Amino acid sequence: MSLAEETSTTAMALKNRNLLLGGALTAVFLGAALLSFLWVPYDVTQLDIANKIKGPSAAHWLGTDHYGRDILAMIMVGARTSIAVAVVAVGIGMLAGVPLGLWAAARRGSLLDEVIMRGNDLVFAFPSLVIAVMITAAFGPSATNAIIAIGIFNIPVFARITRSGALTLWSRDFILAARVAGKGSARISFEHILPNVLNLLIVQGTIQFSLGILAEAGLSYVGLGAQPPIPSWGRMLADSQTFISFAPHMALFPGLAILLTVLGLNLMGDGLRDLFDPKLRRGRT
Amino acid sequence: MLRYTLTRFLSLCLSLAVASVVIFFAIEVLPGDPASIMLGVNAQPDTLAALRTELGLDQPMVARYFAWVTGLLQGDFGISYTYRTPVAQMIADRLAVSLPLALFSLALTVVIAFPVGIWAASRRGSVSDVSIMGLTQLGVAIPNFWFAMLMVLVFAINLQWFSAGGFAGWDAGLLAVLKSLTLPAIALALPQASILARVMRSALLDTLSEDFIRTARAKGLTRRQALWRHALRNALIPVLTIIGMQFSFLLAGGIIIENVFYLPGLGRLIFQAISARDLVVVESVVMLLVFAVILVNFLVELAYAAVDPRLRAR
Amino acid sequence: MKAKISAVALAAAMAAGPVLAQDSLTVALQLEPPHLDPTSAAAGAIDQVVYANIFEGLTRFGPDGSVNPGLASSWEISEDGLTYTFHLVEGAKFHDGTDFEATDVVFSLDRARGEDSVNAQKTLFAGIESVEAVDPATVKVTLSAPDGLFLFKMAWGDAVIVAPESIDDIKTAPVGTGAFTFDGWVQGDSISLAKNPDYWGEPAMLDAATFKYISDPTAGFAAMMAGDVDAFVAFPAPENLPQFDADPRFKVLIGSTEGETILAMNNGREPFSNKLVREAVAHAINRQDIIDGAMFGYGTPIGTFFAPHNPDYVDLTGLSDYDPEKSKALLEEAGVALPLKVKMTLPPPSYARRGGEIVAAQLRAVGIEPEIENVEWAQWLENTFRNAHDYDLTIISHTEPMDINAYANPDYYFQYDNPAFQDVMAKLDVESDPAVRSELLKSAQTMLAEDYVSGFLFELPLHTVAKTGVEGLWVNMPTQATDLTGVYWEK
Amino acid sequence: MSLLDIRNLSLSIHGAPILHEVSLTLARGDILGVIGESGSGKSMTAFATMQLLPEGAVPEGEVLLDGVDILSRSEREMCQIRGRDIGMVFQEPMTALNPLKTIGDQVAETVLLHEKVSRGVAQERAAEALTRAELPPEKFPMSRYPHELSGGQRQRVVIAMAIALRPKLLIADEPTTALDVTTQAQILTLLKKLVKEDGMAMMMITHDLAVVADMADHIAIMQKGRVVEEGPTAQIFRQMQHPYSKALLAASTHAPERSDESQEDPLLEVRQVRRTYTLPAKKLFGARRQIEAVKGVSFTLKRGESLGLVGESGCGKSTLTRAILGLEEVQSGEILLDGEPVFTGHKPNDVVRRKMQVVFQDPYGSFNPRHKVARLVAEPFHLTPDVPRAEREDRIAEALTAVGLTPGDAHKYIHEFSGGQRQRIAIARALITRPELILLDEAVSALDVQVRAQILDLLADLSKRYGLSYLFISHDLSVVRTITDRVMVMKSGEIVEEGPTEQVFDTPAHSYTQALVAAAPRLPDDVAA
Repeated sequence: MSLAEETSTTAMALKNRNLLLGGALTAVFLGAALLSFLWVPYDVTQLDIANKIKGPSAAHWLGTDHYGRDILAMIMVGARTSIAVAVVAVGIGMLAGVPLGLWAAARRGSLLDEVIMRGNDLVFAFPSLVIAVMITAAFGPSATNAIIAIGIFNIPVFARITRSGALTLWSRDFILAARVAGKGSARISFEHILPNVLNLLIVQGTIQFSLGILAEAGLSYVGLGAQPPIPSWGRMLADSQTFISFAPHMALFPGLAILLTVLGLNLMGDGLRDLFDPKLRRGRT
Repeated sequence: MLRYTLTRFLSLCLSLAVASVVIFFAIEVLPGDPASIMLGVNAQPDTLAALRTELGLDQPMVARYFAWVTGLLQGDFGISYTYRTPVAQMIADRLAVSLPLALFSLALTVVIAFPVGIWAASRRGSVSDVSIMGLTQLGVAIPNFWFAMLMVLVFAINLQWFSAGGFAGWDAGLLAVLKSLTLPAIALALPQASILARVMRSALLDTLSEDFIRTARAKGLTRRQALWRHALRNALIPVLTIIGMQFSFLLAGGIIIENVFYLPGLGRLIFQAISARDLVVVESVVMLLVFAVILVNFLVELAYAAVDPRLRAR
Repeated sequence: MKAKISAVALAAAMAAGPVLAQDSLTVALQLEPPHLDPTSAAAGAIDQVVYANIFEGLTRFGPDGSVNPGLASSWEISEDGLTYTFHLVEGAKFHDGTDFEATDVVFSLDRARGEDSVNAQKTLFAGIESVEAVDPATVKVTLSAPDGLFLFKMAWGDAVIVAPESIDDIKTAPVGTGAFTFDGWVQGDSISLAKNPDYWGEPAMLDAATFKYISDPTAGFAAMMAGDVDAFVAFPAPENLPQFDADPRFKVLIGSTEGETILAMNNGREPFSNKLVREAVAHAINRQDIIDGAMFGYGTPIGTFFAPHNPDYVDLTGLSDYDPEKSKALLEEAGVALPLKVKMTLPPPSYARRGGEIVAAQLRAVGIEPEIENVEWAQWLENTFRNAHDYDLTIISHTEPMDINAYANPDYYFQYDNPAFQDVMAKLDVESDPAVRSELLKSAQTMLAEDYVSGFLFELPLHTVAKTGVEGLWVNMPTQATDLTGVYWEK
Repeated sequence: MSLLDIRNLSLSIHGAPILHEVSLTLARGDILGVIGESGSGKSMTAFATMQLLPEGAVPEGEVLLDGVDILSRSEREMCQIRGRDIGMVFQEPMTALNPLKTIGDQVAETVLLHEKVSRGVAQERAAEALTRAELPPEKFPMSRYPHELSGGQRQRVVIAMAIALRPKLLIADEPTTALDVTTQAQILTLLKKLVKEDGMAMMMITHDLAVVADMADHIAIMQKGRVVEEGPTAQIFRQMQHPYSKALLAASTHAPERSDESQEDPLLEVRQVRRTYTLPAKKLFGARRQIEAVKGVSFTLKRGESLGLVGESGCGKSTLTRAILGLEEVQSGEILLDGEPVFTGHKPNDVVRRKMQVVFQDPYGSFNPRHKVARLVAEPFHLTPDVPRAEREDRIAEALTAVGLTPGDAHKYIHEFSGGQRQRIAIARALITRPELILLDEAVSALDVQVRAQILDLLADLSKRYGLSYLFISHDLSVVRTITDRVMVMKSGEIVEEGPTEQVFDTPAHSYTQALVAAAPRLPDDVAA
């Protein structure tokens, strides 16, 4: 029975086109980022002004940019930046948001719950991009500040989803059983609630991850993200803007990199949701 | 209903009060002295001091907060440090661009998303459903400023159908306004429409799996009738929530798109104001945006009650 | 098919738009002014709109940088060089209809040098002892010491003549004596001017002019290409110039500015207080790569802080030729630990951002590792320029004319304190003999180059893109101005 | 000729077979009871008749309505048949109505769909249908929304919708399962009346033999997608043929062997317990409303006794249960276990609580799906931190063995077990701290009859072996009757009657108890089990 159930999960995962395609795209970019630590076609800190703005060729598969840097290498190293920013921003959101959500759910209906949720609403009410601009304007543009700005807006997202997931769990009998066993709400939250909202968090984490990549690209595009010489997809796009009419490859490839990565993550998120969704797995009843 | 409305309204006021404190003090800690930025490279210390007094920057922070809030309540947003004109007027001028743009793109969003979402939900699993959903995935993933760049290249520079940017002003006529707002509105609407279409579809599918749809079908309603008469309104609550969030996003989120199309909107105003440390403007615009979001949320919640009799009863 | 045709027709109709008469001009500029009073802020963006168009001074700059008569048609200088008697033009009126008289000059100059003046260039007026109206058409200015540059100073945008009647609203509704009147301001978008029918001099050839603000280079390119604007003064993206040049619809004017673009080094603190390190930096820099990479080939290399088009310019680029080996040797001689970590602060203009990236890469090749920090103007002014001087390296273009004397100020952000240089500058201040002045200027240039005070990169070019048929635009920018009084459409 | 004739109906969903050659007939004016445990295919048979099948379902065979094969009808034709010729009533009245439309509109929609009449006429017809469903518009305005009605009332709206056009066939899929006993009786009476009035045929689907015993003319018993036995009701009950039917009937009437082991000293004492909830005010600035869920309840449970607590939903029995378990503090009164209070100060007293465990209703929701059985069963050890680790293993094995599982099951996950096995694990979890009292909160209500019988046997056995006392909380009178020594009847937060089980059921004193007992469906006395 156990084996059967597991194979059916694997089988479902394999049948899930979203998950496969999304996972593959994500893997490509994760792979590119990892590979860039070991090998890149060209050093992205070395400028080669003589070879600037060259279209794709055998020497430079995706061409060169306005300083003669290799665009493939820039995209590979840029993937590192995007992924690092998104991962840490999602991490900040989870580390702060999940406990808040668990706490609010454990004290559901109380003043504390109300304060946490209203606080969430308030953060949501702030225009995130504007605040990100303000944070980076105040503390200087950098990848770190971009992370903080994006991370702050991830907190209420995770708090909210954790709370709503936890609330349905709190009405379940196994929570009652744990309470009968004398366990306190903190312990129940971590022992019973957290593992059961993990699916939700993974799915949401994937989505926020992709949003983080888009946000980083947007911030870098307006010059508030990672600073040179660290390559970043958004800044590559910003740099390429004035060249777009005669060297479209400079804008095309980083744009596609963002598009495909975000697409991959979103597809994967959808696929995971399908995989985890109890509605589709109600075989047992 | 009255109670529901009033409690919502009270929470709206409270949120605004908290937001005003957060905004004011957060912005006041921004490094950079507005006076020295205005006077530039060769300013003399005595000149600077004179200007600081003139701008009221020598007052203590708390006093300035209360002056600011009192002003806001009376509709007086203060005087811009850099432009030396009333902030309210500046915001009104910028809203004349940002609001139509937000509404235009929201309208586009809804006009695209509703039929697409309903179509996909009613043909769940079909080839058209799968391909439409694939397209919306692309729409969600595409960075809108990149899309805007490509559109400018094709439609403004190569085909010259639309303006590459700028805003001629309402005096120039509706055609001119449409010419300058169409591309930005499309760039803003595309990802939002994709998101909304997906929400619409999944909300509909959720509703379609509810028991009362089965009841309706047992009465003899066709699948289509059940969808239009019973599912759609029930699916509206999540959709309304998203529309509310999107409007707020569109109002503020044009910041990058306004830069691409050099539209003199709120987003660019705030960008300029932050660079120039024009704190009064930054505070007021952020406050306005937060107010808009909170107000829209309030209206959305009232709209829930209009849709759902269970909330009306409260 | 029918639907398709109508769609095309609609698009065509939208593209056509209103047909503009050829007597108005839309000029795009990058930076919008905060307000329109040139006498109370340093923003060059204000002068770009109002200088010569709305406001005029006693003297004015010509397109070549020469100082010409303005509202003063002629003047006499006393023997001792202390008294200037200006004879004002006749029949000049302010746009509000009030007459232009000597009292207006007195008001303007007294206001600019007064105790509570907020004039950004107060030093221009520091030498004035008194200003008096001899009669309605004559003004006498007395200086405390002879000043060879006084007429030059009076040509600045900060020294224009304003009227007491309209001073209160000057920031939003400027009233001057110029050939154009202020017509309206859509903040964030454009400022419009109209022809002044009652102008005292040669009237403007355009009926109306609009300054449109486009800060984003791409948007600027698109706007030009789409025909939304007629000209773009100081076009920010040199990489697009070949396209305009190749397009018969456009022409590209390449001129000079007073902008010496330098890699400023903080002489006041380690490691750049060490001349050897500064020299190493100078030799690590490949000017041609910077000009090619950041300016796409536009720009004249400079070896000191002086505009190459100035007759007194000395070419000292040989002192700091590109020689990375020598650079490494100098660093070794200086005894600094490599890699040498320093901070490079970059303000927003693309010459700085791009130039900075290239310079950083070049420095990295010899073992200096600059950490780039891109900042807004606000932070740059605050942290780098004004008080804190909290920087190691920065790239900036100094666009004021004849500003070599900045190096004489030990408190300036260069933190360069050389009494010999200060002495030269002091002599220059009181010297009015052209030959001696030239010698002094040349020796000052050499001192700066030999001290490697800054990395001298290039003279900022001025790129103006205009539709074919637009004539009379300034090619060079001797001061921050967009003088439209002589601009016309070629029929 | 019969009205409905199902011939050799087979059905598969995504290739998985669900029904195997099901054949059923139903004549006009007759009621056919279709009985089966979960997964027997009884509901699928009904949905196949309506042609409202889930995606991927492929039916084969024939479903003849008035001699015409429904399976060959197009979807468009089916839409005309549904609601007009066949009406259907569903199990879950709470979710069967569109929450955003008034009940009048929802009933009128049936009329508007099938007849070209004006809105006004349709509303009149709806009013008539609602009146027939005993929800007269004078008392229940048609402008009401579903959330303003109780479950029973909502079920009447669903019935009104189904019978508005006087269809030939009414299909009722477990129409009373979600309702209280008294409401169930009323709905069943209503359905019977409507069938008689209209000369309708009704297919009544249920898992409960007793429900159909005194209303169905014919009975069909289904098991695993097959009809195993079919015939007139009286005949079926008297001479069952198929072993499965026999087993089913036996389980329905099964009473575990047990004896009254109660001693005199009290184990659980509940004294004057009150519990009120504060609800937000209905009007702005109005007084906050107080709901008194438990109004001064007192009783004593003796050591070794099995005490029943019976009541319909909302009577306060859940609140009382939570108070006894120490999950919620009460406003006044005392709850003593073995002479010690469950609450000391404002904290639950763990030392006391370890003597008391609980088994819940839902075998699927009672366990954290991410933990293994060993960890699930060991959870109450939290109350007894002094039990050493080595001993815990043994105790887990012992508890699992005691409930009929093997110690090896400790290393499996909960999804690997069936509903009945899960309930055994729940009991094992309750046994682990060696408690003296186990609260059984609807512990067998969600189980199929045969499994229920086994669990009841197990409970009786454990009580004997470990000297356990039970507080058996249930809405199901027949179950309470078989397993308790003494029973209390609770209504509106008060205990209205208390006494030895036999006495209370045979000669109920309180009018409410009388109504309850009368409403409970009962198998015929002369069944040949």
